[in-house]
Amino acid sequence: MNPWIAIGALALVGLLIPLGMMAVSSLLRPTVPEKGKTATYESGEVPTGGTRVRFNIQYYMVALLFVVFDIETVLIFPWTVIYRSAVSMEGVGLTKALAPMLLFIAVLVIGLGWAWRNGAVRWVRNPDRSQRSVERQ
Amino acid sequence: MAFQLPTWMALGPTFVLGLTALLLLVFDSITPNATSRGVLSGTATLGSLVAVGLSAWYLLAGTGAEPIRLYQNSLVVDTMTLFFAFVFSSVTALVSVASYDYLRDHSYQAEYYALVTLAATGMTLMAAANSLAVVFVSLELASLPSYALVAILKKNRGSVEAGLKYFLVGALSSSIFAYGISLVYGVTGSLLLPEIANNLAAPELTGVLGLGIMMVLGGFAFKTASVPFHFWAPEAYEGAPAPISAFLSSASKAAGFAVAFRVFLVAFPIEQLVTGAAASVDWVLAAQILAVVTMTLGNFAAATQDTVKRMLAYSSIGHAGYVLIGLAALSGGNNEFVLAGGMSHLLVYGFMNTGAFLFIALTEYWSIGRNFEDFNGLASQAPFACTVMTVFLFNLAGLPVGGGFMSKYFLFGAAVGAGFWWLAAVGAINSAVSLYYYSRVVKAMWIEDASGEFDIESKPVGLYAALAAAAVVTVLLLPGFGPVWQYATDAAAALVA
Amino acid sequence: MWIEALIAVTLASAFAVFLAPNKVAGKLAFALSLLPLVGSLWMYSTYEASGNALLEGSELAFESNFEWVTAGPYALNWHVGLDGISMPLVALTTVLTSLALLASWTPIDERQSQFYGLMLFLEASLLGVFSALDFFVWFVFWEMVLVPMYVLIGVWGGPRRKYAAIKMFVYTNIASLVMFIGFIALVFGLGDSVTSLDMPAIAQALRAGELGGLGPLSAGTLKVAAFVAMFAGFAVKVPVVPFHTWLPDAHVEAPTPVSIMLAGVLLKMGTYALLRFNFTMLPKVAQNNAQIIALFAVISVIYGAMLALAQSDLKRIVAYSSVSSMGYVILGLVAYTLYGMGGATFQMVAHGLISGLMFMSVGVIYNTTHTRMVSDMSGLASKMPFTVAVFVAGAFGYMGLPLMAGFAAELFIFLGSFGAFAGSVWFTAAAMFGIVVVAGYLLFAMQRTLFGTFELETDYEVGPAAFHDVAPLVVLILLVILLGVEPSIFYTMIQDAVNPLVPAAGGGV
Amino acid sequence: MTGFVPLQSEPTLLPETIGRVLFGSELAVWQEAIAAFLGAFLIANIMLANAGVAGPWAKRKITASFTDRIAVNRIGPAGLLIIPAAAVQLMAKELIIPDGVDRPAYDLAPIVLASSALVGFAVVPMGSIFGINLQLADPETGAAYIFAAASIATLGLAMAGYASNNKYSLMGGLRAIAQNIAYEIPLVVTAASVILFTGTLQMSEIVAQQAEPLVTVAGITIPSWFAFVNPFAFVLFVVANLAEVGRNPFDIPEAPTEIVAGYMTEYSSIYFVLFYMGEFIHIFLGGAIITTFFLGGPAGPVLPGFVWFLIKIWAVFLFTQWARSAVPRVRIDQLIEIGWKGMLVLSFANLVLTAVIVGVML
Amino acid sequence: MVPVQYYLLLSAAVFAIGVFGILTRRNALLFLMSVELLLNAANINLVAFSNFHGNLTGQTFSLFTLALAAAEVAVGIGIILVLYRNFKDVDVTEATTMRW
Repeated sequence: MNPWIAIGALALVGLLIPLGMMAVSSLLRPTVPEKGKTATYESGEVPTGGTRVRFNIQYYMVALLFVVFDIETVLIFPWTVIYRSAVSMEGVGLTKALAPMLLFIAVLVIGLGWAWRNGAVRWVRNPDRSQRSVERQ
Repeated sequence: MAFQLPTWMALGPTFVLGLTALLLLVFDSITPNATSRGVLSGTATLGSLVAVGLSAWYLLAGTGAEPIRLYQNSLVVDTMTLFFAFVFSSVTALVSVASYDYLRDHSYQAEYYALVTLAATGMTLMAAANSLAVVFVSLELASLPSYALVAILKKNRGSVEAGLKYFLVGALSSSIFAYGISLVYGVTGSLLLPEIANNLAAPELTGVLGLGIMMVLGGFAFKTASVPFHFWAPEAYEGAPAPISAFLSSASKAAGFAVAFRVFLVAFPIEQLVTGAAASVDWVLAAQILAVVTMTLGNFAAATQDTVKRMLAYSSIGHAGYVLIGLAALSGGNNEFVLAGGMSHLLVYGFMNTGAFLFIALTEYWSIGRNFEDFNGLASQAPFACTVMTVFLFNLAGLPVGGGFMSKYFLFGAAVGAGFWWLAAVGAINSAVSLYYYSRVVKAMWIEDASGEFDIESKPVGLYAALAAAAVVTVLLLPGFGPVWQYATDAAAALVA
Repeated sequence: MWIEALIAVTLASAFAVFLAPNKVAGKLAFALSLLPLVGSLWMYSTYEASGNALLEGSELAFESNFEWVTAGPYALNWHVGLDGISMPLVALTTVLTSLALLASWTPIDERQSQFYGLMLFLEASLLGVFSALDFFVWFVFWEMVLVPMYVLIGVWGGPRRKYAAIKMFVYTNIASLVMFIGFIALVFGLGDSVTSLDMPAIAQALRAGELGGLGPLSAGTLKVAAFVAMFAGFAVKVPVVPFHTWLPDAHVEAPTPVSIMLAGVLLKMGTYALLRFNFTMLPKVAQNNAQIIALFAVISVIYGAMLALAQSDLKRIVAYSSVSSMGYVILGLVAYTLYGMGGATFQMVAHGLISGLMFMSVGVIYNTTHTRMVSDMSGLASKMPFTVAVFVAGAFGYMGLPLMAGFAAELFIFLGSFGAFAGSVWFTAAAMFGIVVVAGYLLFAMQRTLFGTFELETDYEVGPAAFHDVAPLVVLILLVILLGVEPSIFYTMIQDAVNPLVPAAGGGV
Repeated sequence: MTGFVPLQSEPTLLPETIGRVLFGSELAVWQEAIAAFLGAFLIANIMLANAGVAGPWAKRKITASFTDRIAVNRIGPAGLLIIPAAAVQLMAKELIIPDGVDRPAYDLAPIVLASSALVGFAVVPMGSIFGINLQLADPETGAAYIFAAASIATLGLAMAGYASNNKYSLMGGLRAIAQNIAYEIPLVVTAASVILFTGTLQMSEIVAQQAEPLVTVAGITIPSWFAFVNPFAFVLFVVANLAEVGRNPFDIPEAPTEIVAGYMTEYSSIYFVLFYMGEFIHIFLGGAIITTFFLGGPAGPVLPGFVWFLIKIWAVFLFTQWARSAVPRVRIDQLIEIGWKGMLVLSFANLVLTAVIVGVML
Repeated sequence: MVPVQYYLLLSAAVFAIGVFGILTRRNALLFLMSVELLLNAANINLVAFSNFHGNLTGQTFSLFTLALAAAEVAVGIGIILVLYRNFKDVDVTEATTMRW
């Protein structure tokens, strides 16, 4: 039996259950429209300004780091799967199985170290570091 | 030789460049606040010079005479690989030296040099790629740092805009390239170039294959700034910091051609696809059309520009058109000659065009304007730099003051020899047009009178050194064209065979 | 090794002058230019060669041949040597350069070191053009000539110098490319029978009829196509009407010494190349189409002369008359007769000297009067009698007065071409009519400007020119007369080199 | 076409068992689908039940015990009837949709969150009870699948935070993303170190390999659960998992004292239920992953496998609740620094060390 | 088993959607998403053909494509961010300090 049929079935069920709960709820619940209810909640105060606030740039830096590193895990995973059999395989051995990945991880770590030292994952920046982005012209 | 280097050392230039990039990042990680321009620029230069030396040594020692196949044949080191590694690392060295001055007040110094050397790593890998997978990965390795480099002047609108446009076209074309690869893979069931050729014997899905090949061609067109993916080039070259323009227009373009030569000749052999009995996918014809359109568009657009940098940018498209002759004249039975013409032109172009852009870098360093008129009378202030620039420009135009003359005429001669005299004729007309716009710069520098005072406070050592080196090599390539041609022919022979 | 030494010394002088301070550049350049001059004279005196450089059985003077680049199946060699055609032109180049340098002292008053350096660089390139026997080496020098010429006109020229310079530059460059494609197509058409771009080898293979087809072109078509391409390419340099339009502009705008070089030597490159390539390598095509080529020549003669007649600028008059004179050369060459070809080659030298003389004297007049307009001046003879006398002598040389070099040359040409074109005498007759026109306009111009009462509105002092201005004129006029009286100085060797080309002399086609 | 049919692990999977009962031994595709659907329904309801017990009741009880209070003791025995009561109460509440929300995303977010947690269970080997193996599917790439499914939740959080048109929600959404992605990599890299031992991504295989005895001390055989084999990885994984499921000390996306309820601020009624329930299922999914990767899956003496499985995931749940009560919340900057500077480096070190040890020991 | 042509059709459709997005949208982020679609179309092909040919080359390569797509996005978003800072917009047609 193809396992993906079962997985698809669970996905379907996983969708149907919330939808079903929503349907039941919509039958049960009252609807009393009122202007005040639909205001944005700001701890009971009158909402000020829009929600599209400017947020810390670090969120973006982290996301960027993640995109790169997460994808690298994609490349690590196949290696972990074959690693044991590769080590014991004729003509491959420990060095040939391990060294490339060590190199790969070393490059990653150098990249991480660089990002670390240059403040990519530092939430609060020292004022003097902002000098670095002053450019000519 | 007393001892034998391990075979993986055949990729020495690539490793050296890659390690240099990592070393630069480590430097920057150790002291992120201190910006020691000398150390950074020196490291990048030294690294690329070592790569130059390695590739030259390998060439001389005949390392690539018998292709060294690595990693299950997905990389191959032959004469062409080393030939282009020499080009890339030379350009990298020149650019690194020149950037010492150009970047004097800029931020992101270490990143800059690291990205340059990383891109160079990708390029050397491109020249060695023998599998479409490696082609794609190395192409991206060369492209991604380039996008960032173009936009590295974060506060400069031109630079950012250039980076954006370069990136957008690049992303688009690389995805088209990937799709093309997937189609080729679908038809042939392999990504290794020789195996693709083997499996082409009876392609059942000719249409799909043709589409795939055209898409792959499109990917190369982007990298080489050829029509139809040339739109980025003028913008990117104009907006980017001038050393980066030099790097992109020389090394990056050469890399695109290197990999295009190998892919098309090895994976899609002419005998099978173009001239064979079951001729189906005439990519040579496509290359012919691209060559003619590219060189004409590039040269005529260059002739109408107001700014020197943009003129050089368009002229670089024109030169891509010339080199495309190397692919376009392939079915004429003079393949070795034609290919070698393209390759040697790329080598010479690497020096002369880099030099020309570095001169632009010098003028930007001096804050001289961008228009032709702004160069008026510059020769009276900076005679050496202007002499050198004149040498580069006349070389680009194909006048015999250096190797540019040789390579261009060898290329045209090869095209004629292959029976494509019309290609050479179109090239000749374009060459004449190019003479017009190149001489405009010469005219401005030497003939026109200065309209105002130049504010030249210093003669930057690094830029001058890079200019001088590029000029000396360019000029020496006229009498010394023999070895270049020899290696280019060897490289081409290995591909054609 | 003498030719290499000649070129190397000239190049080295060029660099030395380039680096010299402005004040001494002129004198230094002149002094250094004497080295190649003496060298070429020495070479002339020890010259020993026979036959045509490109054909079998020739003995070349000062020949040397080294390997340079191997381009695919073709070896490019450094091959230089002199025969009876090139030796006079080499001598002409060195002589004219030295004199032109001398004539530059007065008019060139800024950026001297660059000017004189470029002049010497030009000389080196020209020497290379005339002595190279390998196509690629020849082509390198051929193109190299353009670079100094462009800058010389562009920087030191007249008011419209930029336009003139770029026009010359682009025109001649296109021409070179067309020629290049034509020639290379020929070489590839020869297939395996040649293994180098050596001109003698190619010429001999072509004459032996080993040309095959190339791509879609059959051998016959290829021959004609290549001939046309090469002819068109060289015609621009010569220039032949209708490819001449760059020349008057260049001449008018160029400073006097550059004009001297342009008219005296550069134009000869075109005819020299025509002789070497078209008429030596593809004689059959040339002969089969002799009438058409002769027609071009005659049109050049007449049209050039007519245009000269319509000019009011002295320099323009001389410039257009050059077009006319070069028409004679082509007419003589295409006649394929002993006298025709010999005379044409002799005319190259003679015209080099005479046109140099004319431009130089116009220059001297201009230096003094600051105008070249015929209508502006009259009666110069009373103010600067010596210069005027030389000018008159030169003009008579132009008209082909006996005892002058031009007479001998034109006489040979007419003798050789009369009846050469399938018995048609009309071409020669028409060309002769050109002489009448030349005489007409020169006499007219002289009468207007030189004689009568002096009339010129100018702020400048009009008087006799300086010694260093007049001295080259004297040297030139003496040389012109010497060649007129004793043409055999060059004619013997020319005839020796040309004979193998002429069917009647057993040269065969 | 060979090579891509997954290995059939020995105990028949749940859908097949159902299929055999319903249709016999040879199944057509539609029959398979029906059987799979029934099995999926069963599994989903088991997890829903778990979440239902955990959310309104167990969570409160546990927290109360930690803080020495009494909680939910009014309705039913030990207050257990609070579960249906709360369900009815919440479903019957009015749904308030604030002004300016981005409607499709606002509606989709709770569904995505809830269902993404559910679909992860498709490959979890839950052990058998009454001879029925409660595992829906066992693809070769199970481990990759389960991490993929678990991380879809981040998308739901982002949608909720962005669509709510509320500053708190936006902040919460951003924090949720920053946190999830910061700990995703240590989590996956640590899991990779387990894969180094197993050499397969198939969940049943991973479990099977942990059945081998590791050492026998005084007659007690310690199985080679990876928690014992590689305790370092286990600790890393558990910590990273805490952050993934957003419990203290890593609960800053909700951080009620700072940003009300984070991305859930503007949700009410059934939408809130879905969020709430989804989070709990998510905790159990994390528990299931830990159980499978480090605690020998459903293995255990005497009791049936499924019971052991439940015990283990509830143990993980208990641990999260303990952490919630015992550990103070970190700030966002601390969170990021712990993630990127601590966890990531440690997980890489762990991976390399494991690789070296595995390689040398072989 | 699903015939390989169907996958080809699917990927062609995805590719077409991507191209449509590129041609019609001026928002740089949407452009990026469209490019991702193109790359994923290639991935579909690669995986499908890998299955069809019975070798793993295509699947392996699709992993690389994924990784590169991610790296591309990382660089691209960085550029778009500085674009926004300079031009206050992410409309790709806004940035026109240079003429074409």
